[in-house]
This record gives sequence, structure tokens and C-alpha cells, in this order.
Amino acid sequence: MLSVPCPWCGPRDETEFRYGGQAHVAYPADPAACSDAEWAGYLFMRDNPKGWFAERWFHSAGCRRWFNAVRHTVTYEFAAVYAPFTQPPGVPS
Amino acid sequence: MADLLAQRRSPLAHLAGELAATGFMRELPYLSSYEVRADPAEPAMARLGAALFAGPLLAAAWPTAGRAVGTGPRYALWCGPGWYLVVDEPGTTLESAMAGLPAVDVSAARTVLELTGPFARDVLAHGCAIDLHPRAFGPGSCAQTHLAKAQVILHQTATATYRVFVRASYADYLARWLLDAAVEYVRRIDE
Amino acid sequence: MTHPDFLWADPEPKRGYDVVVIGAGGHGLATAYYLARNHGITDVAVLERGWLAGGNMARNTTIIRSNYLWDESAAIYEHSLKLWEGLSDELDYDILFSQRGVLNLAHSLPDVRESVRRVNANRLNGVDAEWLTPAEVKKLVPIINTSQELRYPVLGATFQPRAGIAKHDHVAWAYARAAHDLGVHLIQNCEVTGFRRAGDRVTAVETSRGAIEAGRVALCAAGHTSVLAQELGFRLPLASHPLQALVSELLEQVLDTVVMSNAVHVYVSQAHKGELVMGAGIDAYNGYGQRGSFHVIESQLAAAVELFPIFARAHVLRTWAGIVDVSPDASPVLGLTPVENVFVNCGWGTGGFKATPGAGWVYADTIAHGRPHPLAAPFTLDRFTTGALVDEHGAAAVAH
Amino acid sequence: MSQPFRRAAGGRIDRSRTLTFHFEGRAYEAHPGDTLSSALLANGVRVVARGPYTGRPRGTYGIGAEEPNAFVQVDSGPGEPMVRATQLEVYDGLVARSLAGKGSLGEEPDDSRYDKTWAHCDVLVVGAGPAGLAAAHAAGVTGARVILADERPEPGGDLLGGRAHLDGRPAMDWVTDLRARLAGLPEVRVLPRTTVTGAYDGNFLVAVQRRTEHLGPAAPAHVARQRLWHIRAGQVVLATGAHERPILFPDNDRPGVMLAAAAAGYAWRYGVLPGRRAVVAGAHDGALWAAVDLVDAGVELAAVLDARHLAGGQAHRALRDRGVVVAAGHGVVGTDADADGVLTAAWVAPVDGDGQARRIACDLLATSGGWNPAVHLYSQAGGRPRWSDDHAAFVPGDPLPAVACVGAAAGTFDLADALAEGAEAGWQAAAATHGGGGEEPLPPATDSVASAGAPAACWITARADSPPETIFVDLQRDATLRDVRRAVGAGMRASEHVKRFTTAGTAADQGRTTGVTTVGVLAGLLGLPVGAVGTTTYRPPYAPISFALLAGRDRGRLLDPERRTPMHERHEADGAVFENVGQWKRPWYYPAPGEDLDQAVLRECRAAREGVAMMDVSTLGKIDLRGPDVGEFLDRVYTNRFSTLRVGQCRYGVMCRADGMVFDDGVTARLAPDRYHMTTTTGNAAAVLDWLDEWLQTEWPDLRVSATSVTDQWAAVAVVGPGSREVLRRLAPSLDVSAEAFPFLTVRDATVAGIPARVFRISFTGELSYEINVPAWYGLALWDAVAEAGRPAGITPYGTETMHVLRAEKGFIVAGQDTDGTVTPHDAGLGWAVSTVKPFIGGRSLARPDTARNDRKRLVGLLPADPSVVLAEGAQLVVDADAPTPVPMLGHVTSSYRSAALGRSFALALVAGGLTHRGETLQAVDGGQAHPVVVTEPVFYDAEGARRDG
Repeated sequence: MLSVPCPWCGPRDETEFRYGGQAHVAYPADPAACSDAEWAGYLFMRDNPKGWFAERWFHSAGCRRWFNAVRHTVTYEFAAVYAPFTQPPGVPS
Repeated sequence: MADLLAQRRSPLAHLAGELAATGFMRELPYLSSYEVRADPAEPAMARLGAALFAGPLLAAAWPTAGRAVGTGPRYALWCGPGWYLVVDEPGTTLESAMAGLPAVDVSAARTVLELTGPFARDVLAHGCAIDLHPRAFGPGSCAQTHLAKAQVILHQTATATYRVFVRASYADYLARWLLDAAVEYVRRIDE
Repeated sequence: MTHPDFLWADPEPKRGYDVVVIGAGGHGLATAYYLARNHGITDVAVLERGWLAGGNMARNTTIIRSNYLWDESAAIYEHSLKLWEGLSDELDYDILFSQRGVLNLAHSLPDVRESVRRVNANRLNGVDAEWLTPAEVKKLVPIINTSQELRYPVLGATFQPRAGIAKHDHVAWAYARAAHDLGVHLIQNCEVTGFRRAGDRVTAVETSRGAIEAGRVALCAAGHTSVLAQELGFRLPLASHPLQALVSELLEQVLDTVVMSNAVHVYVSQAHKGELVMGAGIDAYNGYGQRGSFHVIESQLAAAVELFPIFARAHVLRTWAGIVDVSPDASPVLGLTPVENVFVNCGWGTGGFKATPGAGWVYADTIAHGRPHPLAAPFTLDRFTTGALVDEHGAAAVAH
Repeated sequence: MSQPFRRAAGGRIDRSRTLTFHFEGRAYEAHPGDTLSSALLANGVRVVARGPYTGRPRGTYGIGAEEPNAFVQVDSGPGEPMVRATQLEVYDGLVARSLAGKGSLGEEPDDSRYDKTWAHCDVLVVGAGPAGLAAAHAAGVTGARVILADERPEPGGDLLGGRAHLDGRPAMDWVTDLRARLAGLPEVRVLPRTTVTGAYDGNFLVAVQRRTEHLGPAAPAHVARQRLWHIRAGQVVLATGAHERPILFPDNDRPGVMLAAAAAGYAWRYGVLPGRRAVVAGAHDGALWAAVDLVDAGVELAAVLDARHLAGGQAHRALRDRGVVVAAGHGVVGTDADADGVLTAAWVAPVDGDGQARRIACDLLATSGGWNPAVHLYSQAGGRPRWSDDHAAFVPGDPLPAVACVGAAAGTFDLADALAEGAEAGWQAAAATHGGGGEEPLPPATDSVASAGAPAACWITARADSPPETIFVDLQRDATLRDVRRAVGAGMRASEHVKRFTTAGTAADQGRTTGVTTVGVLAGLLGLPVGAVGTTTYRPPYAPISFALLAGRDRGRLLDPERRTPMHERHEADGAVFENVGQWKRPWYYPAPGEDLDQAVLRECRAAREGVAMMDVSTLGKIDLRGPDVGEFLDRVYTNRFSTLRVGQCRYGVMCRADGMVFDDGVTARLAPDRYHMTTTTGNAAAVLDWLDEWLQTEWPDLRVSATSVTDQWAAVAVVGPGSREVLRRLAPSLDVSAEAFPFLTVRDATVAGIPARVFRISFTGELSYEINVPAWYGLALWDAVAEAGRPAGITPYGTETMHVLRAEKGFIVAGQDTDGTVTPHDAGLGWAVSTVKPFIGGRSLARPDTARNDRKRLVGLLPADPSVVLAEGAQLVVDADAPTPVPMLGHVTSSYRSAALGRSFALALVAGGLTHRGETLQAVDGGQAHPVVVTEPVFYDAEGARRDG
């Protein structure tokens, strides 16, 4: 049971959240201008690193805010949480 | 109006007897409640605060994360950033005070289970993962979280008194769950 | 069960091989075996960073079935099931393949529709399948609670009689021995750290035991494939998730069929020795940690006790997790890659074990000929661009 | 019925009371405080189990959680398989029997209660032995919130059976004092009979508390038998002790062979002689001290062997004082047994060379190869144990954040050191989380003694010609040295491979006594250092957890929330049969007496088409949308346009996922310029709200829109059919219900039955109909009022099945039934609702090569050639059912019903090429039967829409 550090509500059990996958995958400004390959990149291609990962979480059973987090996919440790549209703070190496 | 009110039926009316038998649980039906979604710094929020709490409730006075303001029967609960639940006595209409704000009347959407007394915290802990110890949660604290498998707003109104706001459709489930969790404590009262 | 006296050797890596397979799980070992057996390509190394078949192969719940909805899926899984049926003889090793049948329970009217649809599609595709009423389910598995008073009562089930289970370690060891006998090098404790490139080709695989030259490279690393692809400079539509499983202590036989329920989320079989082997859904977050969250186990056991009241007294003895690589349509990616001599086989999600022989067969053929085997053709990377997904997620209750 | 092996005095048992229990059908006596193992030993019962494959008899081997042999089936109370007799507290009326490595599940349901709870603390201390007690006390005095969990019935750990002194008094006096002090600290919670069994990320630990099992039939039924604790701890102190390991030798599995400290423990903790004449064989000082304890308890020591070549030291002196000479450099190389297989003698020889073996008669062979620190939780939490030659054991390796290992669990076997280490760890842990405070307590003074020498890593004592199949490396799995040798011979090098090949370590005891020994043996065979081979991984749970406990309260009705509408009890009273729709309970149909589903539905359909009918539609998802940009937002979310909707109007909308597939649909109304009321399908209400919030927060924060779920705020009744206008007129006399004043696809606020209501004129059936929404607490009153007002017209309640028939007759899809996640709006025949002008979520996907194909599966209607045949939903459509497999499939039946209005059956289907097949006959195949069907437009009834105005 991960303890997810909601930036608003504090640490809460993982079951209160929805997982949103990789962060910083922006909806193309003009989807119609995308090639099929670019659109496929937006829809399906995702980073899947073994290590630190910038990802999205949604506190659906709490404050209902989306936020980003940097989490390690092996240790599951959270290094930071930060607002959408902002860049991740320094990531541990 | 009396005729109208007589037509209401609360989500836990059918379990009133069983709840009363525990000695520490009851439904608080028909509370008025509104979900308000606005930046507390907006002037309309200051006006609303003043109207609700008979004094200017400025941005800084709207409850911060995890807190509620008010001393009863009127409360404002923090639900999320820029999101509050304003709660009042049954039948109170706050529409005019909320004019100009995105405020939605949700009075009938939830009912409230109140737990009070020395076992209240232990009973809740059987299904609630957040820390309800007085060092972490106390009078004036509130949280949206899970209780058993129901999404709730938990509001501690006094030292050993908790209100559980639960959606009307989940109320039967949650009350039955609480009744089951309370069995050992009810016996302790009997004994 | 006695194992053969000799299984495999522990050779030092040579300077290079015609084909380097990365990952000595079930798929990697089967691929190497079929490269040698079907295509005469014996100058093959299978690299394993830990111990042979110690990843998902050692961690899965060993269910084998082919009753998938879409034609493309049914074709490759049925090809696999047919290979399973001859595998003990083929490899001269008792893999304890037990065709005890698999039930997929339906708990709602939408479940029933989906199930009937799948049964009919299976039959027309030549895959054995039946729709069973609750009474027929009860007759087959008397310990199931088919009371209609349940929170989510059993409304029926699909049944594939030829489906079943096999002993995962035996399968891996059987392929390993057979591959070894045909000259394949199985190289353990050999972690891939990078690739040497010349233009669009890989020339060598860099490992913790030195560089190994490679004519062709076959990725077969399941949940770790994205990490390798990143080294190679292309992206995959994969997310790696923990998938948990558990066993009970040994118990007198009570269940001789595999029972799966997507709606209340549990699947269970009783292994030959007597332990109940169970699994559920994947954990939601990306993870390479080989461990999952406890609440997943709790909800799975609640479902199990509801369906099988006598399980209440059993005990969870051991839990663990594998790392499954899940694609957007819950179907595999099998075929060529943007790098000329690198091939990919991944994205099997929770279906990898049952596909072992079929995937190895088809992948070996694809590597040998440098073009997708006909059964692999629907599973190219290209489908994510064209939209021609094989969507076992969206269309059906995808399962394990 | 006497207890021939019970000592005259001593032990932590209550001799004033006698209990009766049954084992293998025979009655025996015991005392409160006994475990089944101690009670059986007291009664001279040596055989408690059998090898699963060899059938060889096995006896109690250990004294606690490490026990490999003595697993029993409990038949009294709720019954339980595979219970360790060494931990099973005897109660009056206990009935148990022996097992052969395999338990059985009862046939009766277990109606015991099982409970769960959540707890938070600053410091969790696992294990209430000396180190754990010291830690909990040091942490507790600071005022920190402390949980001390211990698997035994009372704290004390090894002090319970030991003879140590603390501060000059018997150690248990110190324990008693400390218990009292802990009880006086309000923030310290002591949990006895509680096994911390799982350590997960972020110091989340899971513990099993056994609350009433030890009471037997006296257990109160309302108290949960077990409780599962979910603990979030700031800091964890692992004081989990160590497990004794044996030395292996030929025929090491006979009843009478036992771990040495365990044997001594029975003598002193339970007042039971584990035998009368003993051989003790060890490779560390602990074995010698166990021998001292045994001889002091009255056991005759036939021989004491030490595999080490050591002499001197306090233990040797203590034994010499008692007339016992230690045979240094000796070990056991075999055993003899009587006809029952029970130990009668040990064969003893020098461990070096092949010296002559000597037979020594004995009924107890106490062996101890050393202690394995219980690193299980440390390992589960992510730690990697490392081999230590100094300890001849795996000990915790690198420290973990916020986790401390103390005492024997850390390889600190000396009592004084363990107490100091525990106290310091507790103090530091409290300081790290709570901030500390108070005065650090001093650990008590001990009388512990210096050791004679380092322990030796001694795994096997045997002669070269000893048959390897008699040397058991796993007693519960009957795995032997021969199996390990075969594994190595087969090419295996990894301990995980050997474990899987031999099954050693996989039984219910999880190889607790011999797992490390197996690694040692393997290292010897491979010629590698033990550390290079390494242990297998320790996985949760540390101790087995019952399925029922994991299910907890989530059983029966409480398995999953049952969502009910305000009218639920009326539906029950009306005899409705319910359907699960997600978590909701919805009336499926309302059978009149004697009716089945088909008859009821035909009647309900006829009422809706010909008269008037009513349905509870409260479950539909409802979302209140406010803000100046709602229109723009909805234009992006829906495939069609909503910004142009006029106030008071409604429109049907479809939304897609980004991949262009249909996600949800529903009717959305504009209530004010900046306010919309969206409806969603019942099952998708939460998903749609999440979807809206996701786009608003993560892509378009510039849009000023707020979304509030009002699903539960509104109860709703659909009044349907030609007679519906009249019913509404009666209920809402002040509302002008004429078609002109209240046209189709509009919404009105009105007073209905005296209740403030919002009435939508929308139709999911094609008939004139109204959906009356009222605040939920009026739902029941509204339902009753509608029923009353409609009574003269014979108003008929109907359920979801009738709704599905009526909508299908009109060709209206149900998202999730006629679509399946691979269906675009065009495929579903909703192209008319897809804007070609404005962008919307998923729009780009519709232009992908595959999604733009013309021959995709598209919605069509089907009429079976035989109008009495109702096709199976899920039937597959083919051209030639007799074609060889694989038979090409064109699509499948998504909805299929018998229609009262049409007087025949009909269906909806998805078919490749869609209406290009119009008029063609296909075969619908289900269960091997093929039915000819004709492809038609998917609208069967009132295609011109004449009926919706009544």
C-alpha cells in the first residue's frame, strides 16, 4: 500500500488515488496537424523507466486534484510532488 | 411547507432503531449543504463568509487544508483547494448568500452519520486508514477519505464526536458496515 | 516427479553468436529452442541477468488457455495450446500439463453477453468453448457458491475443457535442457548494459561479462523490454506493472478446475501438490519492484472466500509479484523494430506464460526469416499508428 | 490421563487448573499456558506428524514459529488446517489430529467474525523479548506513540523459558515490572498474540492478532476471532529474535530429535521433560548452555557433543561441575528407532576422519547448529541480509531508513548487549519521529557470561558412506541431501533453482529451521563461500494469514457497497427482481404473480407503448457544470456542439476517449447561460466526472468551469407513454404540459406533487415521456405520487430490461452494450452527432487509416427469419455457418429481444461493412446453432418519430 503524498491532503493510502501514468505528455495544440505517427506517440508511446519517473496522480477520493510526482519505480520512493504545468524539481540521481 | 417536509424520507430512516441501539450512532438527516467552488480571495467569498458567520470571513479565514470553521450548527469544511462544503441546520436556505458563486445545493446528496463517545474513534479506525489520533486529527479537523468502501467526508466536531458525510446511495451500506464494526463496542456498553 | 540427471551447462560466453536472445525466461528459452530445432540456427546465446527463468516464469500462476475473443489472439494462443498438448513428448520432460479446464465466471448481464460472444467466436475459430449455466458450473465445481443471493452472483461461465495448468519450472527447465542439447549457450548472471551500433545495426551486446557480438538480437525481457528499447533508441507503448500472486499451504484436493472471475477479481487453481495458487489484477502504478500492494491481496481473498466459502480456513503462505509489461490493447508486440537486426517480443501483459510455446515458435520464425510470421503479423508495432489494435482490453474481459 | 513427563514444578503454566484435550482421538490433560506441543510432550506423545512422501513419523522439533514438523488439523471450534502445535494454546475441548504436510478444509462455513483495523504510531516495536521490551520502554517514556507487538501470549521472549537474572532478580520479574510501566504509558499499546507478518514500502506493516482462539468454546461469538492490523509507523524496531537451526545427520527426522534450546525451553518454560536421557550435539555455546538447562531440569545427559575442537569456557565448566564432559570435535552420524519409528539411540563419531561410531541409547537428541537471526521483515522491507562468518549466520546487511534491527535479530545474542541495543534503538526512533523527551532509561544489569568461542558453521555431521537420502534438509517436504546433490549434478548453481528442484524451503514452515542450512550444504557442494550462494528471498507473509481474516468484513452483503435509490424499498415491496449495474441495485423487471421475465417484459413494454409506465431513473449520473466556459468545454468533450444550446433546452451528446472510441453518452441541458446539467450512463458516472476534472486541471486550466456530482442529489422518475402527459398534468397543475409549451428536448422547473422539481422532456423509448427530478429525500414520495396519479390509467412500473427493449426498438444504443471500446461514433450509427467542424477529444483518432476504413463493424438491425426466435446476445454473424474453421465472422449480436410492439423478435448487431449488407441474409450462430437473419436499418419502430409528442 503506497502512501502517496498528496500536496494538499498530506500522505494518503494509494487506494484514494487514480494513477495517471507518465506526466508531461501534453495534448497536441492542434491534433489535426499531427501525423499519424505523432498522434500515435501522444496516444500510446510512454516512457517506462526503471528508476525515477515523473508521473501523474489524481486524489479522486480526497481533494480531487491532479498533481505530478517523481517516484522511483524500483524503490517506490516519492522524491517530490508538484503542480501540473510545472517542471519537476531536482530529481535525485 | 409542513406538508412538504413530511414527504421527505432520509436515507437511513429504516435503520434508525438499530443505530440508536448502539448508543453512540445516529443519523443527522436533512442537513443543508452546499458545495462552493471558488478562490477564497474572491470578493464574493468574503461576502459569503460575512453572511454565514456574522463577521467578515476573509480569504485567510476560510478553512485551510484539512480544517473546518464554525462552531455549529453552521460549518464550512475544506474539501479541496478552492472547494468548500457549507453545512447548516435542516431547512436553511443559503441561495441568496451564495448568489454569484458557483455553489451547488447538495443537501439531499448526502446524509450524515454521527458517532460520539469513547468508542467513536476506534469504530472508525476499523475502516478508515487516516490517523485519527488527537495529535493528528481533532475537533475542527475534516478529511475526504474512505470509510470501508464508501467515500466520505469526515468531520470531527468535538472531542469525541465525528460526523460522517456519506452519499445517500451508499448510506445503507455504510450504516450496516458501521453496525457490524460496532458489535464489540455495543456489548461493552451493555456489560 | 523425478527430473533428468542433467539439465544444462554453465558456459563462458563466446566472442559472438548468430543470434543473441536477451532474457532466459520461458519465451527466451522457447525461442532459442525453436531457432535451433525449426530453423537449424544453433549458434545462439540466451543471456540472463539473474538465474534462468527467475523472472515472471518463476512467478506466474501457470494458467494456460486460448479462449481469446479476437481472431488474431485466438490464433496465436490456440497455436500455443496445440504445442502445449505435445510439449511433454516433444521435450521428453513431464511438464505436468493438466488439461483440467478453465472456467471464466460471469457475474452480471454484461458479463454474460461478453462471455457468450466469446464462446461463439472461439467455436467458430476452432477453439473449444462452452457456455455453462450456474447449475452446470456447480456440477463441475461443487465448492463454488452459486447462490443467487451473493452480492455478485454467478450467472454462468465460459468453459474451455482443453485449458489447464502446467508446472512453470518444469517448462522452463525442459526448454533449457532441450536448447542446451541442441548447442544453445545459456548464460546466467549476465546483465545487458548496452549495445554497440554500426549504422542501423547492432553489432554487439554489452554485458556485465563483456561484449558479445551478435548477428541478430532478440529482445525477450518482458517487463524490462522498455529499458532495453530505450538503450536502442526507440519507444514502446508499454507500462510495466507489478502483478501479484499467492499460494496457500498444501491442502487436500478440493478443486480440479481452474476458476477465473474478472468481475470480482480472482483466479484460482489447486496445484498438483495441493496448494491453492491465486492471482488477481495488476497493481495500478508503474513498478519494477517485484512486489505489490497489500490491499490487492485483501480484495482478492475477499472475492475468493465469497466464491468458495470453504476457503475461509485456508492460509496465505507466500505472496510475490512479477513485472508485467502491458500494452494499450492488452495484446503483445511481436516482430521487427526500427533497428534492422533487432527483434522484439513483449507486451504479453498477464498472458505470457500460456503463450510460451507459441510465442517462441512464432518469434523464432520471425527472427530466422527477418519478417513477421503470419500469426505475428497483426501484432506489429505499426498497429498503434494505424489504429488496427487487437483490443482484448476494450472488447473483452481481459484476463490472465 | 497423567502427564508422565511433567516436571514437579516450574514453568509458566497454571497447575491449579487442568484442561482436557483430544489428539488423534485420545483424551489427554494439560494446564493453561500449555501449547499443544508442550502438552503432548508432557503426555509422552512423540509422534505428531508424518512425512508427506516417506510416511515417516515426525515429532515436535522446535518451540515456536520455527517449527517444521508439528502441524496439526484443529477440528474443534471453527476448525483450522495446518496449525503449528508449538503455537497452539491448549483450551478445554481442543480437538486436533496429526497431518502429513497437508491440511484439509472443512465443509461447514466458518461463521467466526474477522476484523480489521488501521493504526498509526511513531515507533513500532516487533517482538517483546528483552531487546524489544527495552526498545518499547525507551521509546514510550518519551511520550511517543508506540506499538509493541509480540506473537506469544505474554511478553518476555526467550526470558520466558530462560533462567537469566536481571538486576539480580529472575528476569521475568523485570519483565513484569516493565509490563506495568508500559501499561502506565497512555500512548503505548502492547499487542500480545500478534504476529507482524508483512513489511511493505514506507513502513507499512501488517499484523495478525489472535484474539479469542485460545479461549476455545468460551470465546464470545461477538468478538472477532482475529484482527488484522494495518500499521503505519514512523520508525520500526525489529526485535524479532532468532531461529535455532539444527545440524543435519542421517535419520535426523526421528521423533525425539529436537532443537536443543527448544528442548531446554520445554523443560523450563512449560515444566515438561522433552526426554529422560539425552544426547546434545551442537556447534556453538548455546547448545552447551541448553545441555546445562536440560541436566538441571532433571534430564540425564548421555553425551554432549561439540563439533568444534574447543575446550574450556564457562559452559564447559558448568557442565563439568554437573559431571558432564563435552566431547569436542564430535557429532551425530546416525540414529536408531523403535518399531514406531521413535528415537532410541544416537550414533556418535568424531567429525573429522572416519573414526569408529559409538551407539548411545537416548530418547532425546537435542541438536543446535546455531542461530539464524529472524531477518524476514528486514528482508521484506527491502534489506539484503549478508553472511557473517563471525556469527556463522546471515545477519541484516545495510541499514534501512527508519528501520532498526536489534538483539538476536541483528545477531546480538548476548543479553546485556541486546538490552542496550534495544533501549538505544527505541530511544533514537522516538527522537526521530516524536522528538523525544523524558529521561533515557538504563537497561538492567545482567549476569550473562563470556562465550567459549565463536560459533562454527557446521551443517552436516555424517560419515562418507552415509546414505544421503536419510539426511533430511527439509522435514516437512521430505527433501534430502540426495535431492540437493541431484540438483547440483543437473547443473544448478542458484539457491532458488535448488529450492525449486528439491522443494526444500517451500513448505508451510518456509524453511525456517533448515533454509540457511540448505544454503550452507549447497555452498559446500559448489565449493563456494556461503555468502556467495546467498539466501532465497523472504516474502510476505512471515506467518500464514487465514483467507477469512484477509477478507475481514468484506463478506456477504458487505463484500461491495450496494447502492440504492431512495425508492429501493418500494421496488422491493413491488416484487422487483434486481439487476446489478455497477454497484447499483436497479429493478430489472417486476413480475406479476406467475410471470417470468419474458411475460413481465412484454406486459411492461405494452404499457409503455400503449398506456403509461414509470421507471426509477435515479441512478443516471448527473453532473452540475458551472462557469462562463462550460459551453466551450462541452464542445471539446462531446463530439457535437453544446455552446449553441439555448437555455431551457437539452441535447443528446456522445463523448469519445482520445483514441476515438465511444466512451459515454447522455442528455445534457442548459439551465442558465453559465450552467449546464449533464447526465451520464449509470455505470460511468464517476469515470465521466474524473474525465472532466482531468481535462480541466491538466490540459485546459484556462477554462472557467467547475463540475459537481449531483447524482445522489436528485431522484428521478421517468413517466413514459401516450398517457404520460395526463399523469404529469395531474401532478403539476400549474405546469403547462402541452406539446407547444413544453416541447421535446426542453427542461422546466415545476412543482410536481407539491415537490419542487425539474422536469426534462426527453425520451429513451421513442414515446412521449418526462423525467421528473426531485431532491433525493423526496424520491419515494414522488414515486408514490406518480403511481397514484397514474393508477386510473393503469400505470405500470418497469425495469431495465423493458427499458432496453424499448430503446432497441428505436435503435438507440447502450454504451457498453452495443459498443465495446473498439467502436467509434460512426460505427455506432451516431455519425449524425459528430461535428465535422469543431475539434473534440478523440476526433483526430477517427482519421487514422484503420479507424477511417469503410468496412469497419457498424451498427445494423437484424430480423430473424423465424420471428419467434430471439437470438442470443453474443451470437456471431457469419455468411456460411458450415464453412471450415476458422469460420470468418462478420460481427456479433449486441442486443436482442422479443418485441411486443413488433409482435416478433429483433436484434441490433455490429457487422463489418454495416448497412452495405442491408437486405442480405446472414447466419447468427450461437452454441452451434445457426439462425438465418436479415440485415436491416437499426430502427424498428416509429422511424419517423411521430410518437414522441404523444
